[in-house]
Amino acid sequence: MSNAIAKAATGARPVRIVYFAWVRERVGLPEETLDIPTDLATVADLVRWLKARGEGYEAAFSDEAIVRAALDHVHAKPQARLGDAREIAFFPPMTGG
Amino acid sequence: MSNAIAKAATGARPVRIVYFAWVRERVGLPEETLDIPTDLATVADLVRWLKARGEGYEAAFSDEAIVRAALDHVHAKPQARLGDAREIAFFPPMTGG
Amino acid sequence: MISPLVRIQRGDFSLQDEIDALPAGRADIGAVVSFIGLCRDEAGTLAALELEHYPGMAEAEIARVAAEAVERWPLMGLVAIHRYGLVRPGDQIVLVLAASAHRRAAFEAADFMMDYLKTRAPFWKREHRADGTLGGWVEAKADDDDAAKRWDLAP
Amino acid sequence: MISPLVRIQRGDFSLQDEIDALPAGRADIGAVVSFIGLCRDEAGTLAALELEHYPGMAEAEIARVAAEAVERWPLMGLVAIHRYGLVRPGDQIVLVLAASAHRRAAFEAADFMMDYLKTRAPFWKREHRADGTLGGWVEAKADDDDAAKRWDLAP
Repeated sequence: MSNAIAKAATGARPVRIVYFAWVRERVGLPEETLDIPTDLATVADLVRWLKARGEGYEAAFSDEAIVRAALDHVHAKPQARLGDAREIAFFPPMTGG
Repeated sequence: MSNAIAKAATGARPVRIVYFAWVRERVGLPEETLDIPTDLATVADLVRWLKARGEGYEAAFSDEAIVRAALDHVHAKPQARLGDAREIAFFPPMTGG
Repeated sequence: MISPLVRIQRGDFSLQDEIDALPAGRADIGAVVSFIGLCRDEAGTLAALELEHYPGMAEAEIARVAAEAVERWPLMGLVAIHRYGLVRPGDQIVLVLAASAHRRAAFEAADFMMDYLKTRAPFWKREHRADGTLGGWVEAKADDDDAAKRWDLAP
Repeated sequence: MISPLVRIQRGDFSLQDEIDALPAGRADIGAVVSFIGLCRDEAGTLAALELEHYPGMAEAEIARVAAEAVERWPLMGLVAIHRYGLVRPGDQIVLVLAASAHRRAAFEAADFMMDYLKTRAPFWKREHRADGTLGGWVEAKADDDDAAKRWDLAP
């Protein structure tokens, strides 16, 4: 696929990352657009990459099993593939209703 | 007990009997006060006694297992004792709600 | 424990009025579940349902079912209203409202109330047909008895 | 199949308005079950709850849950409204309304909607205390996850 070739060539792609509730507070911002390496395959890979970015991320994802993720507004498990997701969200377990 | 002695002496006591829905239609009246023999012990005994009173009663109680009873506003099974009940009701299975 | 509100009436009722009448200023109510039963006409042949009831026993029996619900679940409000007389397709027939701190108790109490209303409250429905004839008495459903039996198990 | 109505809004809602908006003139609705979730303050220390949400995903996720409910039960009406922003003790937070021919479907659909709203809709509650301080984020309850798991079984 030409798309895959283009990505492999650049090695990174821009993704909008949004944070909510105490994940947002710990990261220190509600959203950011980051160029993420195209070799990050899964949500868990992205979390590991984010944790290396600094203390706030480290604190937000200190218990990886607790933080939830969504790819383009759809819940995603840690092993879910990032695919072409353009908006990736991280947040605590939900407490609505 | 003096009450029991009094009943045994008279051999009958007045009871208000009320009928609803198709039981009422088959009996042909909504209520009546009858002197029932004091030796009728249970609801089933009373039903048998009523069935001997005529065709309407016979039709109303043709399937005894279907008709429900209440003693003084409380559901009662066929084997329930009539006791001192003053109002005895007979009706089809309920279809409210 | 709260006192349930039970009403047997010919006229219509308003769910909103009953919700508004729940104890105001109590901030411990977290969940309100309501059930409204309506007169249906699937076939388009029904003019009205006539609801016959047993005055006195209807109130007493629903009050007994409500007392049982208050015993089983931690309720902060419980309302049961049942109409009698003639109701047209689309009309309201029965209302149950249960309020509690949490949703599970409110859902279960309302569900329980309806199952027992169906099988124990002395009401009988008869059809009046659109062509002017008197239809038959609505038959009780075995489903309803089965539904009520669910609650005999300890919760 | 019906289209569920899903709304995410800052302002309050009215159960009566939503019931009145159900398809009128359809005489096949026999049962309407509603759930209202309210802001509780058991301890008397809460000034308000702040409801943060994920715009876009909140609507999408509730719509997915509603679509699943419409798939599972024969519904004639399904409404889900969830508020965000600041709500005070006693205020309404969430409404679910399910209409069907029979009560079992309406009860189960409303119950299912609430279990999934609780565990899947992207909303987070934080406490504002009566003494003016900011309280913590409300923690998710294992109870809620367990409740949602009930529905994985075929009905």
